[in-house]
Amino acid sequence: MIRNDVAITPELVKEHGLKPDEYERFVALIGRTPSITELGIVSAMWNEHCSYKSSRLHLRGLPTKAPWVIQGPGENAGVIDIGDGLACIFKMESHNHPSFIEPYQGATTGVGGILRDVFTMGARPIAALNFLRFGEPDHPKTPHLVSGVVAGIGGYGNSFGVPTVGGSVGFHPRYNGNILVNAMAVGLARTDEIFYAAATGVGNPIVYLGSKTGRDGIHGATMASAEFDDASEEKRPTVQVGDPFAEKLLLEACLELMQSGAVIAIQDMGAAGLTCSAVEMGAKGDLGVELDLDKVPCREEGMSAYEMMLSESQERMLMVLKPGMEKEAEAIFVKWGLDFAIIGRTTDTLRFVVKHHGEVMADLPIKELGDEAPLYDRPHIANTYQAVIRPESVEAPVSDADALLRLVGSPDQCSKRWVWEQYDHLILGNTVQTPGGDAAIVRVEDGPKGLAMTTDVTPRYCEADPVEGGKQAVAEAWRNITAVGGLPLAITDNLNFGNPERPEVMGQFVGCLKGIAEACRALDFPVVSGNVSLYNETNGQGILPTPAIGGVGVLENVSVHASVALRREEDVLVLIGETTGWLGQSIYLRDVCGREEGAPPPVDLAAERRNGDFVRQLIRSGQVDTVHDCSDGGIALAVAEMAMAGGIGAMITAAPDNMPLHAFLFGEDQSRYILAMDRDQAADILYEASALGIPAVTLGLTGGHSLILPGGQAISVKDLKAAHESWLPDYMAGKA
Amino acid sequence: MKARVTVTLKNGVLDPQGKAIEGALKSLGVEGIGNVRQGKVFDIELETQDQDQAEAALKAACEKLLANTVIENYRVEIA
Amino acid sequence: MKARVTVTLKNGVLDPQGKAIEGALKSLGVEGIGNVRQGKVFDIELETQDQDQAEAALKAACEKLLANTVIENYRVEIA
Amino acid sequence: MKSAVIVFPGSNREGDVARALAQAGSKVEKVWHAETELPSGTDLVVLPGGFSYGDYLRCGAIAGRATVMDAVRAHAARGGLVLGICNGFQILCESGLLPGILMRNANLKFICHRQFLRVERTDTAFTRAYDKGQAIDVCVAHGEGNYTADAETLNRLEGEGLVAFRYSDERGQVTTNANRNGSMNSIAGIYSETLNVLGMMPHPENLIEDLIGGTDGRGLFDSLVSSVARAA
Ligand SMILES: Nc1ncnc2c1ncn2[C@@H]1O[C@H](COP(=O)(O)OP(=O)(O)O)[C@@H](O)[C@H]1O
Ligand SMILES: [Mg+2]
Repeated sequence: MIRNDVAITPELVKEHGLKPDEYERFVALIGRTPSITELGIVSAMWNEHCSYKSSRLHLRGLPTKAPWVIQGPGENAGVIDIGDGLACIFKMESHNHPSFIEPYQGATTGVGGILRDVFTMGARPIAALNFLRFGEPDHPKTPHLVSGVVAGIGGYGNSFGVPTVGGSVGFHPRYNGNILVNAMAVGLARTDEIFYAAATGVGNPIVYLGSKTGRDGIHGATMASAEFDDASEEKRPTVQVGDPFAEKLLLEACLELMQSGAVIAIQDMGAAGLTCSAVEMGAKGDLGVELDLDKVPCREEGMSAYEMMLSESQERMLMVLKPGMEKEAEAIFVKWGLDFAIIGRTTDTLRFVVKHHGEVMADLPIKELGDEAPLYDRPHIANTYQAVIRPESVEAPVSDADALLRLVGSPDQCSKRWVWEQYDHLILGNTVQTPGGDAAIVRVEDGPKGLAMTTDVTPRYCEADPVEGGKQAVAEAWRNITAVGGLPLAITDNLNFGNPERPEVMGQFVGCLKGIAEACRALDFPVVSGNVSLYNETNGQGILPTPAIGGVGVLENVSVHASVALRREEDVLVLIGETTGWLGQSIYLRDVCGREEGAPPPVDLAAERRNGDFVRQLIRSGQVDTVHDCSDGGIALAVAEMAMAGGIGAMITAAPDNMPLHAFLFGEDQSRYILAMDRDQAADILYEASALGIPAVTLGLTGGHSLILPGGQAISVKDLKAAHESWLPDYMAGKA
Repeated sequence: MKARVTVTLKNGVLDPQGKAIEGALKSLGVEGIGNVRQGKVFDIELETQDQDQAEAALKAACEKLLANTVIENYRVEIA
Repeated sequence: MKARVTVTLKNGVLDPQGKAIEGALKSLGVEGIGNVRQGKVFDIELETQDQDQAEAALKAACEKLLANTVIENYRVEIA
Repeated sequence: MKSAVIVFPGSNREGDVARALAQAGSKVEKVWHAETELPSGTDLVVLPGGFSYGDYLRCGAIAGRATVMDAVRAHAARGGLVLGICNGFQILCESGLLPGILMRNANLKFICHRQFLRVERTDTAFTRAYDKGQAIDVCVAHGEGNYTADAETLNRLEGEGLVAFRYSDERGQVTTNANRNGSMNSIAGIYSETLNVLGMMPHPENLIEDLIGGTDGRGLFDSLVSSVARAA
């Protein structure tokens, strides 16, 4: 039990993660020494995680508007109009630090938090995705972290009842001490039934809903913003435990209550629990908030005001109700077996007042807690750019076929089936494209519309050139949606970086954001929600800059789409987009030659858009049903993936005369797609492309049981598949 | 030699299972049940006859696998 | 009053989880571990002070819910 | 035909099965677990997939003792049709309507994948639209589907032909590889002695459309609708 009158010492201030000047700023703001509860509140509000103090300035540069954007960043999740009176609501969020400490619970509570963000706005979640990065496979902790995180994501989503339809998994030594666990949720609501966090009306009841409050994760939000050191394992008890069952009930109860018309405003209790949710509701609505903590349902005895205000117990919500509707609301929550308590009211004082046992434990100016939070323009230095590597200067493999076989079975490029088979990706009966394609496709209700979704970023590109890497991440998400026939509409981002107090890291952050913004503008692909995770750094070693992009697009008629699997023998393979044999920062250079070097492939955003629009049009008009974008591993890996998915071989016949063959096969030039279609179709399409000035060439033919490379080297599809499917299960079984 | 390892949740850690069971017992009309918390037991046969060796093996088993010491406590009894 | 209920699998019932744990311990290099079987414990707070009432309540809890008596045995200890 | 889909706290495939039933031509009513009676005129009771009560304690244990289960038992005793899918199968076992139990999958992991099943008999209300020995393509999504029973029960199930489906390959061959959760005798579903109660782990309700993976699941729902029509 922490008393409210403990003396505030500099040590205590430091333990709360506040810098001396930040504390001074707070004292000046309130004109007196704070109580411990007040110190706890401000430490939660002003830490990096809640206040975005290092990132806010730069986030302003992101484009957030488009005619179809209903709600951009700033609410629990972004909202876009997908037509027919329907809105798609989505967001991505990180749970990196907790997942490193306790992978199963860290991942579950990450999924729980993002689902709550989406259904808080009135949406029923229809899909989940995740973006994961682990340390190198040989690191002793990696298998344990992979197994715990994957089980945790599945454990929560499967029980909650949302299909987990896509994501990304990768390994790199730079994540050895800081793994990335980013979860994305996508929901659906009617455009006229969306709920927001801003409270309105003075004297309205503030209601606490969901599970009881315990001493979970106190300081959790602060932990998420603190760099790790070797002692951090001792911070363990701050880990929260997820209860997907309670969350499922909370979902049903909230949606039922929203239908009843009783809800004025709603906010989930995420990071910094009651503090953040209550302050945001009041501040956004220009109202004060008064809470009586005696009314808060507690799981443990003797909880102090400080603990209640900072607890991060999961599966809880805060609502402002229409006065007079309390009884009706309570009945719904009792039916679902959840706690319901009126714990406060809105006021016209613009103060955040917290009472406990009749005593005022905190009395703070509510708007200033948010608006006056520190804002830093941290020093940043631009990266030293790496030289462009000419294709001719990269050694050829002993055998192209062996190099390809090695790549399809490598940790980053192998099949992630072992992961997604632990996720229920079929529940709700609307999954048109399951994991394993370019973007997942989920039908909207009974159709005919569908949504395409994906998560992408290539961290090694971002490290080598943050601006190009930022552009590429957005472009790849846009391309993956396009490749299934979707019209890309908007993104959410999860900006994972190291310590922003280091100018190089801040330089990466600023650079990536610049690239992201540029690509979003050029592709009409605005940012509607997101999350920033900084201080992903252990003992001075930061992660690769990893701005994960979660993209969403729409298919007007979901039955007209494309997938990567070859469907027919004797189809012609057509390559759209320009090939220069760009091997800088390629997977080939890294995993075959052992060099992580060079400038990454640049993205020509105009070409990106032109090529993508062309491909999408071909899919939509029904001319093409087999498409794969070219990304890691270039043409060779893309064709191999198409062959493996369809169980049909292919022959690559195009051999360039202006670059080495391995550069042609493995180069990672951007904005490219491979299409399979019948002969007659191909002639028309090549003609159409050339008329539009879009680079398009015949790449080869489908058929047989092998993938045949120019020059005649062949690998059977069976061998490709064996290599592709075996690495991850073998590794997890301790055999790789 | 035989041993029993009991793994229980640390105080204050949420126990969704215990909570659900508590509710179910109430609705089944079992009277007088208060708080319920669920844990695990492992009945283990040991291949050694040496008490010290056995204790060391069990401790290693608990720390490495049986208990998630972030949120759980464990107790070892050798029969 | 407090009680602990221990639920274990009957002899002869296959325990995939116990088997897997056994295997995992071996591959983690924990030596000397033979057969492992996993069960459950429930730590229960009782609202009565009467021993007989408590026993009756716990028996009811086990029979009605806590144990699946087709495959599981249970044991009740009142602290 | 009228179907009652029972909804427990934590059920999550009730909508999926309702859609499949409606597509086959059944009226569907959702029934809350706290009800004491089934809607009048109920032909079929469905216990849907999900994680009733979070699957805490044992899968299906708490739901198996819910109030509404007395009504379900009475319905079954009258010869009424009962279908339990996935969590519903677990609930049927826990409530004593079917023998045996579903233990954790052999690899201790939740698994979601497409799976072939061999249809063991086609003279029941659930399978008349299939061919005997046909391999149907459905999906599984469970962490505890490892069917286990004592030798006596197993002998009885086999002897009386009460095994409804077995995990198989695409040609209907029952192989070890096809039995990923480790079920005894590759059992994926069983009938009650009177053949009016079926419990199965796989989800036929998720394979009812060409667009979403195929239509092999439809046969089960079509069978039910035509059986009820015939009996009327
Ligand atoms: N963690 C995961 N969860 C679900 N699906 C995943 C996960 N990781 C990878 N996948 C799926 O595997 C496929 C290949 O992933 P990736 O190589 O990242 O695709 P791309 O290069 O097209 O972005 C995608 O369909 C993706 O959704
Ligand atoms: Mg792709």
